[in-house]
Amino acid sequence: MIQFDFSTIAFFVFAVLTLGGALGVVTNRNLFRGTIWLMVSLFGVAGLYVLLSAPFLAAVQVLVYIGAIAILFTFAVMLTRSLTRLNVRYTRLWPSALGAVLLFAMLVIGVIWPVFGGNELYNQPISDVVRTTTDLGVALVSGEGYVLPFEVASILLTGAMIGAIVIARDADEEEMEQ
Amino acid sequence: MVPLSWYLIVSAALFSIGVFGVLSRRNGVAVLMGIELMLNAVNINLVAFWRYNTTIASVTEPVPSELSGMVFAAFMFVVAAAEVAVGLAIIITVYRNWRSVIPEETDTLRG
Amino acid sequence: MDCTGLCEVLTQGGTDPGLAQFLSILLGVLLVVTVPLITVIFLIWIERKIAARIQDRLGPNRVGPFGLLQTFADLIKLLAKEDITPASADRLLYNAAPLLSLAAVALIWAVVPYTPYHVGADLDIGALYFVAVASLGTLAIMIAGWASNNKYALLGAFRVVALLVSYEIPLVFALLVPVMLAGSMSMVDIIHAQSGMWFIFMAPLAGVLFFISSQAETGRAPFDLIEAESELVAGFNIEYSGMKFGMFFAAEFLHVFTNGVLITILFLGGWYFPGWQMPLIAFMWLGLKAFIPYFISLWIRNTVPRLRIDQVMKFNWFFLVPLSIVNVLILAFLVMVLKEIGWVPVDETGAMALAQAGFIELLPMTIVLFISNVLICVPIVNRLRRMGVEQRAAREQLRTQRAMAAGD
Amino acid sequence: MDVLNEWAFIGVFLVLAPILPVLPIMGAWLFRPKRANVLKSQTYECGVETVGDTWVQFRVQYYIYGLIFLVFDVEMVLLFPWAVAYHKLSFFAFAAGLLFIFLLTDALIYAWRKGILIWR
Repeated sequence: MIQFDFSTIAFFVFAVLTLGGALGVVTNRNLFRGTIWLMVSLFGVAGLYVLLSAPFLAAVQVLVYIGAIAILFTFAVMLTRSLTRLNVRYTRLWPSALGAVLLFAMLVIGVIWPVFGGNELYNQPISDVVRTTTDLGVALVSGEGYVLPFEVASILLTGAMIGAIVIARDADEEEMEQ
Repeated sequence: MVPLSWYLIVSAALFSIGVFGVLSRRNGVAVLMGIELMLNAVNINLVAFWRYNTTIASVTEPVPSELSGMVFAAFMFVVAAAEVAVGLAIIITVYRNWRSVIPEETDTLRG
Repeated sequence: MDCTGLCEVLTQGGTDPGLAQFLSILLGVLLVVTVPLITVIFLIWIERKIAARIQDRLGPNRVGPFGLLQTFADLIKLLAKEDITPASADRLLYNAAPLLSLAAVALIWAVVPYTPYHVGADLDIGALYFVAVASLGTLAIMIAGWASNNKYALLGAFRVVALLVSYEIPLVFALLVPVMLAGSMSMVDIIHAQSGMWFIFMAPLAGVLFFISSQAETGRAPFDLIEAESELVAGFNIEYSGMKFGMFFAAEFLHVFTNGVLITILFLGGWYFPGWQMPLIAFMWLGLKAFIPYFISLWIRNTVPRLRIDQVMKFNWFFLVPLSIVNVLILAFLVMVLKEIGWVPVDETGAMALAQAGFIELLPMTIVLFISNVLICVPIVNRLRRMGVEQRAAREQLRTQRAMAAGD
Repeated sequence: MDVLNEWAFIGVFLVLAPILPVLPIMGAWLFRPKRANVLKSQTYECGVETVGDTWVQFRVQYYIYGLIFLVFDVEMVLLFPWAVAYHKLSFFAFAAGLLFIFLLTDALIYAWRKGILIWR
């Protein structure tokens, strides 16, 4: 059976944070609080990354989500202020709840448990060797690695930034005219 | 050590909650939050499979493919950020034009 | 897991290994977390003294010798202050924000290497860790502003967050430079890489950029829009009173000194005292050097007037951000070229390794990088001066025109 | 495993760091006067009655700053590994990094020329 060491306890803590936060996001009426719950959830995900020996991703998760995306969400919530107090929270509440539960059951019973559950192969990582950020950097910009996606990511970001500015600026100019 | 399946279960649960959020919420921003949850569930899966399933050829000389999980997760951040940036910009603009953030109500383009 | 020091002693004493390890970690954390919390009490005194001297005053001098106990008196006063939570506030978030604000700064100290042998946690992503943790502080301000349910608080929080977020870009770009030179994000490795030469000599521009943007991150003058008293009543913490206000206050004071320590580690060689590696000397040496950026920060704070928000934003987006990007690119290019020529010390695999080189070996590389930095600065400073002169002339012209119009 | 040991430290720190500031607040709770009244707990606006909604409508400008920051922050996700690995990379990698930053600066130059970055 599984022995209860640090990493197991930590796993449960972070799993609870992740799922609890996620439930907070989908049930909260107040969108600002929803954003905070989202951050709790994503913080839990960062903890899971640490347990999976990807601390770089964990730091990036905190940096990008809590540092930037949370701020963006709160700005958006304030910019569309009526959002903070909604009378109608859900449409199709029960069908979608049922759908989500069915999806989860299907994933666990249909895929995860039969394929990975009893399999001794997946109880431990195959190797104790942990790849560092340096290796990641080498892989990202080496010719036989991921240099093309690396540049494409830059183009995607540029496109997203210009696109979002163009879209948001329209609203800004209308505001100025009024 | 925690077995791989536990991570997968957490990830599946997170994904389902995200799906629930996307389907049930009326609000554009809340829908985007649900999408974020789903993207993160996918990311957990990517990293977990990478950690438990990668055969490491040699300790000192890493082959790029041995980092696939981390690299994919890093690119997921880029995608998530782009999605949030554009998605929220659209919601803000829609709100300014229609005074509403409920996706079903902004159907001017419908024929 | 390894088990050394206290953990080993406890295990030999018959304690369960897991528990012993947990206890030793807990003790370590308590030690590390008390250092900043004790420091902040004296920092407040030091800062008030320095500010007083700059403004030609005496500063606190009544309570205790040289007013040393003034902070404790203030603490007791704060304890006895009524703590009002506005009726319309979001109670949970309202109370959580000051805690998060102080915790965000205290958490940075977990990766600070105090001496060669004492470091809280030597994370191999240390540099990124502290940026990530510091961003929690930004969120805390946002939460405080929103949860107060006050127009001015929210408006203040919005402005501050826009400011902090903007200045984080040059901060992170400047941070890339020591990381690139050291080839690691671990704070310990970055210090070791400076054993031959401090990074401030190799990349003075990055150091200055880091200093300026970290000054903005703390919200101190000339970037003190956080409490632009004349414009925003008091900024995001307007509704806070008593000890909770004290928490924001302490976080700010601590943040300034933390930045000093970070600059010391990243650019001024950390605890690395030439010759000696005694823990106590190393610790003092770190503190002594951390005092240099700290003092400059206070000096600026007490002598420079506050800028308007549009000026602050313009300074960042049209000056700091482009400069920091160009700086990183030029440094990367020069390092690559110097490596080709063979002026950069390399290890047996051909990778750059500054930690293994001495002062003399690093000298040619340092001189080239230093000169390149100066060369970047010269046209920029010239341009700035020209812009300043033009603006002053335009204002002068406007004034004479007005005077003429009034004369008619 | 010893990597996780370092992180156990961070984990304990993470729990303790918010708890320690609670202590003085708790201490204050013991000493401070607790005489709340309706006037005191009103929103603080210099004694004037609050006019209108608290959540006043904000300018899109704030969002645009946040947006540009987000893009640069995400750029860091890919640039930090590049910088960390830089000491063992070749000239090709420098070119890749240069192109990467150059492409992103495009967007910044666009925003610059459109005058979006000027605070109004």
